[in-house]
Amino acid sequence: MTAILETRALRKSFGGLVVTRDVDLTLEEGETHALIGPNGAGKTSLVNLLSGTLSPTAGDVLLAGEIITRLPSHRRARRGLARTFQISTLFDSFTAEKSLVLALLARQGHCYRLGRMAGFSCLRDEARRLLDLVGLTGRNLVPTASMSHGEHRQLELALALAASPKVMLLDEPMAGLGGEETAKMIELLRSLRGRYTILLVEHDMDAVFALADRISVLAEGRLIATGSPADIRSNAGVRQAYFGDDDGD
Amino acid sequence: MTRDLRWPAFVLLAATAFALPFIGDSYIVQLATRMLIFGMAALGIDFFLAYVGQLSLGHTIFLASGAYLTALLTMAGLESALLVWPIVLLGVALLALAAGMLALRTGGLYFIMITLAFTQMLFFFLQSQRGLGGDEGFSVPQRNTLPLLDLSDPRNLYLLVLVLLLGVIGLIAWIRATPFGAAIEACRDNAQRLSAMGLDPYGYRLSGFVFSAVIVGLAGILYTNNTLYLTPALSGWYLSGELLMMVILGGSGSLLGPVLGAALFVLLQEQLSHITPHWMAGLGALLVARVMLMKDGFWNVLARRLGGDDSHS
Amino acid sequence: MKLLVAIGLALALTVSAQAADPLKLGFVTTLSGATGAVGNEAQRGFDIALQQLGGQIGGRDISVVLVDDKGSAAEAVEIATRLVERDKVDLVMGLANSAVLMAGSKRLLASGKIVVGAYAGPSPFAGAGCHPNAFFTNFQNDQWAEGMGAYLNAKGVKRLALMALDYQAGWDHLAGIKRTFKGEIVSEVLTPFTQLDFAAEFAQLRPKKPDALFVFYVGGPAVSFVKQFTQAGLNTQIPLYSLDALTDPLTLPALGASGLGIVSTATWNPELDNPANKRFVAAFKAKYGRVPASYAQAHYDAVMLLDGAIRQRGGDISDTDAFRQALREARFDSVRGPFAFNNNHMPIQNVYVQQVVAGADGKPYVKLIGIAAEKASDSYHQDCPLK
Amino acid sequence: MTIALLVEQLINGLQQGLMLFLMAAGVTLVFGIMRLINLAHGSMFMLAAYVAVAVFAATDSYLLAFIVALAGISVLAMLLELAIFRPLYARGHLDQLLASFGLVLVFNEIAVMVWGREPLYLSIPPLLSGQVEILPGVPYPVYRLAVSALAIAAGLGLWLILSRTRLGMQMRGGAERREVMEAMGVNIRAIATMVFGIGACLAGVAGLMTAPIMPVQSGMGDPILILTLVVMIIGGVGSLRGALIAALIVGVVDTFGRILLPQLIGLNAGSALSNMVIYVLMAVVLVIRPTGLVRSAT
Repeated sequence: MTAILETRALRKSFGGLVVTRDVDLTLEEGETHALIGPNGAGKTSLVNLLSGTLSPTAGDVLLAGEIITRLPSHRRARRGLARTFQISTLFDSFTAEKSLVLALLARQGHCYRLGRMAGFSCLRDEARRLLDLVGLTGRNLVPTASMSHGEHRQLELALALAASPKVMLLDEPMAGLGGEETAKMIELLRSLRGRYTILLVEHDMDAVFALADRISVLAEGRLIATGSPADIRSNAGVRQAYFGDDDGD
Repeated sequence: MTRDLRWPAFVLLAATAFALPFIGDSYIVQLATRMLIFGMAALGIDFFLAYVGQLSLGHTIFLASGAYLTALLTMAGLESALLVWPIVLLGVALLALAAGMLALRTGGLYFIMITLAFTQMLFFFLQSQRGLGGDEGFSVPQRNTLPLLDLSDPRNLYLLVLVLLLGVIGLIAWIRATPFGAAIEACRDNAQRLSAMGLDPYGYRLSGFVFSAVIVGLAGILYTNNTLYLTPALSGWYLSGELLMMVILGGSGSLLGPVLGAALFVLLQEQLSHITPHWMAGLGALLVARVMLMKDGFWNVLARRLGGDDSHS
Repeated sequence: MKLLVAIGLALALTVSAQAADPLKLGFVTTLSGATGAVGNEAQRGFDIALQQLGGQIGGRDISVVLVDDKGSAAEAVEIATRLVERDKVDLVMGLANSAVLMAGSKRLLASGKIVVGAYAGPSPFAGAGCHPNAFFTNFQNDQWAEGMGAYLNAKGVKRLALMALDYQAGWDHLAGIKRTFKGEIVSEVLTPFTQLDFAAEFAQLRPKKPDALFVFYVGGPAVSFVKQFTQAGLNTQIPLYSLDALTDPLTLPALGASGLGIVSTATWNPELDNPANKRFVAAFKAKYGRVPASYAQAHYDAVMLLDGAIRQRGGDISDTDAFRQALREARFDSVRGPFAFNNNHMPIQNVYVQQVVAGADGKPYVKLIGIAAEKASDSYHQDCPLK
Repeated sequence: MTIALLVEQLINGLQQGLMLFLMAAGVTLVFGIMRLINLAHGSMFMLAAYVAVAVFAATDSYLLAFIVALAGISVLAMLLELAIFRPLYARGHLDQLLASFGLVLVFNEIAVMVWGREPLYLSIPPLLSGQVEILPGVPYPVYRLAVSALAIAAGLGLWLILSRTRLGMQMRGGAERREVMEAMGVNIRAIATMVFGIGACLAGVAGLMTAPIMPVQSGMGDPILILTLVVMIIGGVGSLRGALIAALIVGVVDTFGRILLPQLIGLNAGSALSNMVIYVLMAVVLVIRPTGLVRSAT
C-alpha cells in the first residue's frame, strides 16, 4: 500500500476564522476513505483544498508523492484528481452525452480541437458506457437542466469517472437523494470499491460504514481520528465530538 | 409537432439580401451595408455574451482599432485587401489578447467596467490625435482593392460584406459544434466543473474574447471601407450601448438575432429621425418595452414560433 | 411593405413631375443629439430668410429636403447618397458640423453638386483641399481667433493665458490666436468636453497673473467656465476674452450676470448698422422674441447668397460653371456688411469686437464696440490652387 | 507648486470627490441590496437640477426649489422602482443596463421637450456668493465651501440612517443576508423602494449643488454617471466605505492629473492622458484587486 494523496499540516483560515487546522490526511492507493464530521467541521473546505478550488494558508498537498499545493484545480485534475460537488455543478445547457464527451476529450487537458463534437463516435460510445455504469441508460440526449436531482448526482459521478482518475473526491454524493436512490448510489459506489481511490465525504452513516475501508473524523477543522470503521465506532473522542448528543444528522 | 420553418426563413432572408442590390437604389444598398456591418459587430459581441457568458462594453475598441488600422495602412499606401485585412485582423487579435488578459482577471460587473475603461482610454487617445483630425475625424482616400471585384462600386462592397457575414455566421455555427466551442460554452455554464475536468476556464474565456474581438475587428475593416470617414466616436461607450441594443432587440444566443436586431435598429433610427428630432425618446422607450414586455429578442421569439423550442437557428 | 409602396409612388411622382419642378434644396443640419440647439437656431435663420423671400429663392419655387445629421459623421455618407440619389436635390446647404461636412461632402462633390457650407469652414477645405464646387459662407474656422489676436495686440496685451476645449475646434482657435498675437503666451490649458469643473485650472492660473485670458468654450462647458470664473473672483483680476460662441444669445441667458464684461470677436453682431441686418434682426425678434444667434444669421446669409446667385442666373442653375461663377461674385447684401469670396471660396469679411454689457432692462446683451480686422482673409487661401 | 497652491488643489480634489460620493452612494446601495445596476441614476441628478430651476423661476425661493426638487426626485425614483426596476431584479445585468439606458434616453429627450436644448441657469444664493481667504492669499469661493459642507452633511445623514435607525439596520441586513432578513419577516421589497428614494435624493442633492456652477441641460447626468460607476467599481461594488474612499481618491487623482500631466509630458500628450487618468486608475486597481478596493459583505 502506498500513499497516493496526502496533506501535510494543511491549514486554511479566512481572516480570524480557521476552517482547516493542521490536517495530516493520507489516502492509500485503492482504498475508499470516508471523511465524516458534524456540520461546519470543514469537510467541504478540505475537499476544496485538495482539489485546488481553495489554496491553503499553510501546509502542503501531495499527489503520488509530488507537491501540488500551488497548482490550480485544472492542473490537478489533469494529474488524475477528479471530484464531485456537494451541490451539483454541471453544464445545464448540455446533454448528458455532450458533457461526458467533453469530459473524455478533456483528459489531455485541452480542447482546442476543431473537428465536430458529434464526429467523435468512439467517445460517444464510451460516454454511453459511463452513463450505463452510473444508471443513466437511455438518458444520454436529455438536457442536463431538465434532469432530476437524483440524475444530476449520477451525472456528477459519471463526469468524475470520465477522467479515469487516480483519486476521486466525492463530496456528499448522496446529498438530497431519497431512500431508494441512496441505496442505488451505495450499490454503485460499492461496485467502484477497489478500482479507484476514493475520498468519500458523507453524512449518511449507513453509507459510510457500508463503503469505507477507513474513516477520518473532522471536527472544527481538526482531524481528530483516523481508523477502520470498527475503531471509529469505538473511539471515545469521536463519540464525544461527533456522536455526543446526536447520533449523526 | 409543426414543421421547422427556420431554415426556409433563413434561406428567404438570405435570398432577399442577395437580391437587394439589384432591386434597391444605392442609398438602400448603403443603408443595408451599414446594417450588415453593425450586424457583424453585434454578432461578435453576442458571441462573447451568449457563449462565453460575459457582458463587454469594450468591444468597440476592436471595431475602432480594426477601422483605424485599416485606414492607416491604406493611407500608408497598402491598398490590397488581401494584404491589409489579415494584418489588421492579426493586430486586433493581439490587442484583444492583451486587453483580455487584463480584463478577464475580473468578472461580472467589474469586467463590464474594466472594458468600459478600455474603450474610454482608446477614445481619448484617438481624440487627441491631431494628425487624424481629433474628434472631427478624417477622411480615408479610397477603399481597399481586391482582384476581380471592384469595391469602389457600393453594390460589390455590399455583396462582399454579405458573403463575409454569412461566412462569420457559418464559422460561429461550426465553432460551436467543435470541442473548442463546447468548452467555451461549458465554461459559461460552469467554470468550476470545467476546471475540475482539467480544462482551464481562463484560457477558454480568453480564446472566446479574442475570437469575438476578431469578428468585431472584421466589422471595423468593413466599416472603414464603407464610410471612408472615421471619428473617435467609433470607440465611444455610446456605440457599445447601441450595439448591445441591437443584440437584445433581435435576441441573444442565436446566429440571426443580432444581425436582424442591427437591421431593425438602423432602420428605426433612420425612420424615427425623419419623423421627429426626439427620436431618441422613441428608441429609449422601445428598449425599455423590449426588456419589460418580452422575455427575448424578436427573432428568437419568432424562431421559436417557426420551429421547436431551440432558439439556436 | 406599405412603406415601400409609398416610397415607390413618391419616386414615380417625382419623375413624372420633373418638368415643372421647384428647385430642390437639401438642407442638412443637426436637429438632435448634444448639439441639436445649433440646428434649431440654424433652421430659424433659414425660415426667416425664406419667409422674407416669399418662399422662393432667386425667384424660383423651392422644395426643401430637411435632413437631421444627428451631429454624427457616421451617417453623413449615407445622408449624402440619399440626397443625391433618392431625393435628387439640385444643391445642398447647411452642414454646420465640421465632421459631418467633411464626411459627407466628398460624396456630394463627387456627384457634381454645389455644396454651400453655411457655418463651419474647416482648414482642410481652405488650403490645398479647396474645391471649385464647395462654398463656405460663414467663416474660415480660425478667423474669429485670428481677429482676436490682432485686437489684443492693439489693446497692448503682453502676457496672455489660453484655455480651450480639447478638440479640433479648440486647437484651431488656439492656433489662430497664436498666429496673430505677438506677445507672450504664459500658459496654455486644454480641457475635455466632459470636464465641467475648473477649480483646479483656476488655482493654477491665478498666480501666473496674466494681462488677459483668452478662452474657447461652447455650450455646456462655456456656461460652467464663465460661472466658475466669476465665482472664483477672477473676473475682477483677469480680463476675459473669447469668441462669439461663448456670448451668443443661446448661451448668454445661462451665464446670467456672470457674463458681464466678456469681450469676444465675431463676424457679425445684431447691432450692425446696415439695412439688411436691421430687416433680419427685426423679423427674427418679431417671430422669436429675442435677437438671433450667429447660427441663424449664417444660414440667413447663406440663403440670401443663393438667392442672389440664382436670381443672377435667371433661376436656371443647370449650367454649373455659370452658376458657380455667380456664387463666386456673391452679389447679395450680407447682414454682416462687406462680404466677398476669396479664391478658396471662404469669406473675406470684417471681424468685429463686442462686449457683454447690461442693457437698459438690466439684462446682459452683446454690444458692438469696434472692428478687430477689416476685410480679413483667412491664412490658408494662398495654398488653394483655385484662382 | 507652492504649499498654498498644493493645499488649494487638494481641497478642490476632495470637494470633487465628495460630490462623486453622493452620486456613488445611491448606485452602490441599490446594487448592494438589490443586485441591480441602474444607469438612470444620472437622470435623477439631471431632473433634480431642472425641477429646482423651474421651481425657483416660479417662486423665487431657494428653499422651496430645494424641497420640491428633492421630494419630487425621491418620489419619481420610488415610482420607477415599483414600475420598472422591480421586475428586473431577477434578470441579468444586461437587461438591467439596457432598460435603464433606455430610461436615460427617454429622460434626456423629455428634458429637451419640456425645457428646450439651450442650457438653463440657476444663480447662486446671494448669501453664498463671493470668496473667503482659506489661506493667506488664496481666496476660495464661499459657494464651494458650502457645497462641501452640505455634501458632508448629506453623507453623515446617510450614515446616521444606516447605523442608527431600524430601516438602516434592515437595509444593511438586506445587503448581507437577504434570505435571513426575509425569514425574519422584513419586507425587503419595501426596503428596496426606500433605498431607491434615498439614493435618488442623494443624487438630487448633488444635482442641486451643481446647478449654480454648471449648465442645467439635457444629458448633464451622463458624464457624471460614468464617473459614478468608476467610483463604485474602484471602491468595490456594494460598499459605501469603499465608495467614499474611491470617490476621494478619484477626485484628488483627477485634479492633480489635470494640472500636473500637461506640465510633465507636454500640453498635448498631457491633456490627452489626463482625460484618461481615472480610467487608467480603475483598470490598474482592477488588475491588482479584481473586486475593487474594499470587499463588500457579500
